[in-house]
Amino acid sequence: MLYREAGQFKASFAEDMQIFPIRQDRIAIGLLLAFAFFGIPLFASEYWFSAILIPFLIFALAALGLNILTGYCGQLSLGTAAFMAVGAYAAYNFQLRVEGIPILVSFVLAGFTAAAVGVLFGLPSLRIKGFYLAVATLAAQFFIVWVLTKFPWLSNNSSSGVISAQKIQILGFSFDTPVSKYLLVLGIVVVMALAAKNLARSGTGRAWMAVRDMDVAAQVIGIPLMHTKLTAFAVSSFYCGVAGALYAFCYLGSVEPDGFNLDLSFRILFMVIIGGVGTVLGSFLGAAFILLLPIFLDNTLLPTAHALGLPFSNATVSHIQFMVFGALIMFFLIVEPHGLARLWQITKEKLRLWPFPH
Amino acid sequence: MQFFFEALIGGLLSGVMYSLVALGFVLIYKASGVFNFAQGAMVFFAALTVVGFVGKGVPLPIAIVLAFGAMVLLGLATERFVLRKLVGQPPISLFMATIGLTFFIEGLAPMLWGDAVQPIELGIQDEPIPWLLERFDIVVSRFDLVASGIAAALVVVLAIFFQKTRIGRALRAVADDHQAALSIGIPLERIWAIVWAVAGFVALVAGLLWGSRNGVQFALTFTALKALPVLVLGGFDSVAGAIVGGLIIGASEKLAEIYLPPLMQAGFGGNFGGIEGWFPYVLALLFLLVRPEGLFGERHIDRV
Amino acid sequence: MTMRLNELQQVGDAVAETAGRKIGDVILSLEHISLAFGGVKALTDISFDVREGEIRAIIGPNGAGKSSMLNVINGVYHPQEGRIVFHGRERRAMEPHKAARQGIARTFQNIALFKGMSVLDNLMTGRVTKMHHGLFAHMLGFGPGRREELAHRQKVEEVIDFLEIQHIRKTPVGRLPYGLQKRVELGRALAAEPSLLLLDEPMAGMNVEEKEDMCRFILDVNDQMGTTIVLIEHDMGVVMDISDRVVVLDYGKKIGDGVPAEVKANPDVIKAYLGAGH
Amino acid sequence: MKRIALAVAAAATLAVGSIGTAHAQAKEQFFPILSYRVGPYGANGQSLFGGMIDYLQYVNMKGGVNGVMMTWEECETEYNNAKGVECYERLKGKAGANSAPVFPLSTGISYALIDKSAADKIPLAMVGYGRTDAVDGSVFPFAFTMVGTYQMQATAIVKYLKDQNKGSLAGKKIAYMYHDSAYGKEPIVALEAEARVNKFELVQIPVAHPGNEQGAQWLKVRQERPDYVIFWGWGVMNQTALKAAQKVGFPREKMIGSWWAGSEEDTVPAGDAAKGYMSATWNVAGKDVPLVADIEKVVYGAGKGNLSDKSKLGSILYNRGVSYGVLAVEAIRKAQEKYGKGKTMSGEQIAWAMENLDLNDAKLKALGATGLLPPIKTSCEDHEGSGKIKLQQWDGTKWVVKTDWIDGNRQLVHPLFKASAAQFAKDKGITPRDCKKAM
Amino acid sequence: MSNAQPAPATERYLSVNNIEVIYDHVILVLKGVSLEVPKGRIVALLGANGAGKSTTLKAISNLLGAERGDVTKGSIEFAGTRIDRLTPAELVRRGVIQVMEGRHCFGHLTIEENLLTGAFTRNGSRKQLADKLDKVYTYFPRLKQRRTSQAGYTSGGEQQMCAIGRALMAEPEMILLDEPSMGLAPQIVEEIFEIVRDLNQKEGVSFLLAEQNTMVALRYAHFGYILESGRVVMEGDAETLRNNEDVKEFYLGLSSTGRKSFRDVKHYRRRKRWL
Repeated sequence: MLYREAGQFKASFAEDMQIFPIRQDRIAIGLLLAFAFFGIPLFASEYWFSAILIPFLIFALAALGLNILTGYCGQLSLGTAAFMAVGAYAAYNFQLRVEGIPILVSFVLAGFTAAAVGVLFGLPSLRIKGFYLAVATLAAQFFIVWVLTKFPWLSNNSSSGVISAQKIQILGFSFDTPVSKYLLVLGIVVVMALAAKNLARSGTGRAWMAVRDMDVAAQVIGIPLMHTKLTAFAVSSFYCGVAGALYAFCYLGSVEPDGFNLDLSFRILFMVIIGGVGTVLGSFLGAAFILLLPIFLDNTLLPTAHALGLPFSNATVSHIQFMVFGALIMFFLIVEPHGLARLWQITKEKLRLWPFPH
Repeated sequence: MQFFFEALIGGLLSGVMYSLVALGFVLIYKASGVFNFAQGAMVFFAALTVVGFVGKGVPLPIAIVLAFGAMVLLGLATERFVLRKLVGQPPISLFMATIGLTFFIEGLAPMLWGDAVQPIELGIQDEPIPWLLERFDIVVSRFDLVASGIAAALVVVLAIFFQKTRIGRALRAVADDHQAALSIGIPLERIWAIVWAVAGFVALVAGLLWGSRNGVQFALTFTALKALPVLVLGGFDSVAGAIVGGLIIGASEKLAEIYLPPLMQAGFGGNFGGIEGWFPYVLALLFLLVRPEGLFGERHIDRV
Repeated sequence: MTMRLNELQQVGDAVAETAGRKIGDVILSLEHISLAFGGVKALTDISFDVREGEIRAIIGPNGAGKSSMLNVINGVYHPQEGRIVFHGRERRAMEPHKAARQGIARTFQNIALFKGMSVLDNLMTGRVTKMHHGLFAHMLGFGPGRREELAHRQKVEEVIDFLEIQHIRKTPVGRLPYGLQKRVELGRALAAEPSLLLLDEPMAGMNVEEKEDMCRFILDVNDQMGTTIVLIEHDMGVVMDISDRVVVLDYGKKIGDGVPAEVKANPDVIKAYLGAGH
Repeated sequence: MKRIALAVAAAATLAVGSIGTAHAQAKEQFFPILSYRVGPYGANGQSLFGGMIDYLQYVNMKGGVNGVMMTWEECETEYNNAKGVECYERLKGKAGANSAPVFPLSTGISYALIDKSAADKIPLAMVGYGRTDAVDGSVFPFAFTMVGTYQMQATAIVKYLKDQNKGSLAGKKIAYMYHDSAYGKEPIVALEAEARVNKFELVQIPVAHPGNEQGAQWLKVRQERPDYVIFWGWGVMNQTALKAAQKVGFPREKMIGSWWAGSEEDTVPAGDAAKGYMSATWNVAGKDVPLVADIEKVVYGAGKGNLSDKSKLGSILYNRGVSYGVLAVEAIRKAQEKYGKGKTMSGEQIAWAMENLDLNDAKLKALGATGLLPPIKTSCEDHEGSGKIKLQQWDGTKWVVKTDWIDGNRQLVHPLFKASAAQFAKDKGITPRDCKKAM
Repeated sequence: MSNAQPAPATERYLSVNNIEVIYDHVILVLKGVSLEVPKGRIVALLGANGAGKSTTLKAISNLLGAERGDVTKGSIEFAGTRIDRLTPAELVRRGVIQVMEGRHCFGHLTIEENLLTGAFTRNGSRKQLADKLDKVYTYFPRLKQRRTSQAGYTSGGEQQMCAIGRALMAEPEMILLDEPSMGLAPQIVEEIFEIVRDLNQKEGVSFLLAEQNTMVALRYAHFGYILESGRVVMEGDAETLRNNEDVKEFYLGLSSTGRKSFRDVKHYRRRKRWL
């Protein structure tokens, strides 16, 4: 009964085209944001900030970036981690080499750097489609990481190629505690998520989706293919780049090129697929799921095994964790190939129809 | 010049090893349109099962047969519990499911057989053929030659299977259109079970050869990464492409690794080796720009 | 057989009627167009023109090159020979999106809607050539980008009203029945306010009732907005009733051109396409 | 119904709440163990962590450290930096202020934990890996690059080669083949310096991760025909290199691996190809180390062993794991000597002990650990404390130690650390401690 | 004009009893459809797009699974046994085969290979297979000309023939034919329907035919059902349907004065009586 649209009439197109047209959604989002900004800092532990919330937000941002490319524009990419690496190393170098540059400016410039690299590697998409493109994006994945390893200038000649992120200061305030880092990341992610949502429901987003759904038809109604695809690559890489910068500055603190490996790209792709292709919400749900699932398994499997008296060694538990993770991924794809966001949507639809089944 | 040929031959021969893994991908893609990322994990699983049985005192040939049985079981289970339920889903969902499968196998295999890095002795010496070494001062490994022979034989058999047999035709039909294949009474389940069994067999062969070279261990799953550019170059659905692509990638990456870094060093200074990780991919990418469906891939038939 | 004759009679009447409508000068002319795919000839030396405000039908058997012809007109295919003059401007090869900007819109034989989007969004994409704000304006969610969006929404709503699809505005097009999808696709083309509308079998797979609706829409577009229409259609009833002039293609060659009655009596056309029954 | 089950599963996952509170009670010392038992290096992890945990178990069965019992919890990192950080944060919560040293056993994870561990005052033990400039304790009070750094190891190998060639390497050609990552790149700077000093030619041959294909690299070796190959591999790269060396006919006796490229896991799978191969190490293999023999008797005798595959007992990596345990436990013992016997030590107290550790031959002998570790004496200026290696050779079935301790080139290497640490301090705005006052 | 003799519905052959189909657990598409196909007859299933014709056929041939559809109520019988739970392969073996809407030929296979795949469920000798091919080629001489072309490069008409020929290779007793006329030129449509009639008369194959083109369908079918929004709204033999006023107006486009021009259609029209 709570989730009813009935009685909410739209008197103008502007009202109909709000970012969250249903009143209940607006209230829920407002409450959620208030809770995230003011509630969580009150009682979450350091572990929650450093090991769960911050990486969750950063991964969600990266997943959002990939979702723009894959979900909205239909270009499958396996090189997300590399674009994150570009962002991380760019932010580091801007901080290092430009005297007195504000950190937020560095982040934005890092995003732009990643966007430029993204456009470069997006060029093949004009001719290649589908899995061929996906494999081609692996070229970006391996090549970028290699470049970061091979040009010592990029890591300020550190013998190991590892960079240590500089301190974060904005207007004299140091972001060095987990809470402050969390709030910084949260702020950036919220702004960027809103921007993504706006993009998705504007002409740009429609052009992306048109190209995704049927590129010939898109061209025929006047959407320039090259411009649209490259914009998607640019925006997507921008998001990934900022995520990479945050990954280095607010999460790990120091990163090496090898850390941005294919594995990370896959994890982010998982987030997009499990969360829901082509939805902003899905990126968040997916990130939460893929990040928390292993932790959850970690925390439950061993105690469960002990409780049941199973003679499992630690190694066996780790193996089982791998298996369960893989199996759950398959399970989710089978039960809801459109991801968690769709599940949520179906739930909402059921709520709307409740108590009738159809 | 002699060195160039040595590098070329070495490259071609290691290319064959890539082809072997790529072949497994092609089989499954061709027959079910599934881009099976788990092929690398299957190579690992197959090889580990062989050494597992050998470790339990089973003679090698029997262990190989048992491992083949295990691969068939794995294929059947995959079909039964995963693919069958994903009929008609977009390719990306199937692709992701195979990544899930990869994780599953990566956990399952060592749980069954342990994590130890183990050798397989196939009884083929991985040493230079003395005659060539003395006569031309060229190093060619006997092992590599045998491996290429096996790969070539596999390809011939598979090509005949696909083109000439009733099942082969049905496999290609399924690859084209699941729904239509279903509608004319081709049982998808059986076809897929067969394909996965065959792919399992190819994985087993690849696993034995790679395993006897590098030791049977988790890293066998990385062989998949070597196979991907081969696939792109050769075309996802071409058995011949897997072979030719493998040869091209193998040869060019070896030559590039030897001849490119000095050039780059001259340009930028520093040390630029270790380009093998990306070179095949960039090569494949550049190639694609010229021919988007790969060397032998079937052109997508598209009517507006 | 009697019914068929009767039919012919009526068609003749229909042609006569069109005389009263405003048909202007030639706006599109195709001259000696030849198109081949890897050696296979799809179109051979085809010339015809389209006059402003008319409904021009292209008919012919399957594989005759009708769709290729439309694809040449709006730039999807680039002919190897010949020239295209549209509104006095000559071109041979052109990107489809540029053709769209010149005022050519089109629908497809196998519905080419954007399946993942709602009806409204599909129609809004039709406005793309008229919208000017970019990425950064869109990101904001307020300001000029938003205002532009609202203005265009107004236009799109007019199309929605015209096609009577208000009730499905927010429905994802993938969920719509075929007939409605066809209508939405027409709507997307109309939203672009084209001067030349290319329709590729707009009535394929429809029953009579739906065909009647579709004819009404096409005629209204033609009458009220003065849009020139090039139409591929198999239903001879429809073609004979609503088109002003007909081009007949067979195996990539033009075998007939003229008003419907003429074409229908053309022995080549009967042999290649219509069959003795018609 | 499936959907509901799914929703519940998702909700449950999202609601991971079982993150415990401080764990340390009196008389217990908690070890956060960031282990990896799956993935490409899982086989190595099994032996390493098996050895370390077996030793902790052994200490407990012998009555603990002055009655304080060792407790531990493992968290699987999969050798993945992000997961490593999560594990650290999680186990840190369980350890509270009284954490035993953390051994991340991965260079990448070590780097990610440097800042965090300093902020948390938890000693970070990077024994034989990790951030090498943490040798300078004035900048890195909580990070301990103990026993040896890659640079010291590399120079020690050069020293060995020099001894083999009657004291001069002039005119020789040495190839350095390495895993193209932080791990493989660290020694380059030291080797380049050595090449200048000793007038040998250094050829660098990087191998792209994971290194399961080295045809080109070994052809290059064949082309360059170096006198020696110094080899810095890890995981599958090692076996592949041995096989590839055989294929091009490079003598294995002239191939010297790092201590991460010299275990049974590397040589056994390579079969005959490994025979004659040399590598650096700081611990011997085998069960004839008294301590290892005793662990087998006491721990495995009681059925409390950690290894699932007992044949690994006494392997190089297992024994190395035991040496980790010895280092950690001795640090705790030392801390108790200063801050109170029979008490649980805080991270800070243990860090002090690690900085003032003095494990001489006599002490090692008393522990039964002769051969497991070189003598170590750490200080604020020198968190390394040793920098010595032995060289061992694979005889086809086992590792045989060939040399006594060989010292790295401290005069050459340590100033490099100093400079690098100073740069780090500058970047991070850290004021280095004054080591004179550190005691 | 009327070539089909109205045949008395004697033997119940295929019968669909009150089935309900739900897609995606939410969308109700068929709301209780019942129909029968007597042996040796051509039965047309008529109706607008989205009325549920395809869904009905797929429910019978059990191809709904891939589209996340489910038969939630009712039963389907063929030759006296329930077939609702049989796999498509099993159904084909029993003689029921569907030719899907939009042809669905295997684009990368040649025409001949396409036909051969049709015989998958029939284990026969090489000779038998060759004979069957010959038979298909006698019905579809065009296919013989194009036997070595990749199906993806053939015309729509040829593809439709290929799809029907492919089904014939499975030696069916009953073919579920979905929209055979879609997107085809009038001449080709006639050609295909002629073949359908031939097959029906010479080979005794029964057809259940979903078709938009009511005019053609009622010319060739013996019996017809009209489906609207997931319900059967009318049924009867072809003659009866052809003469029904509503069918005439809404499905055949005929008014009382004969054929009306598409130009004269108005936006408003009278309501159908059956609604």
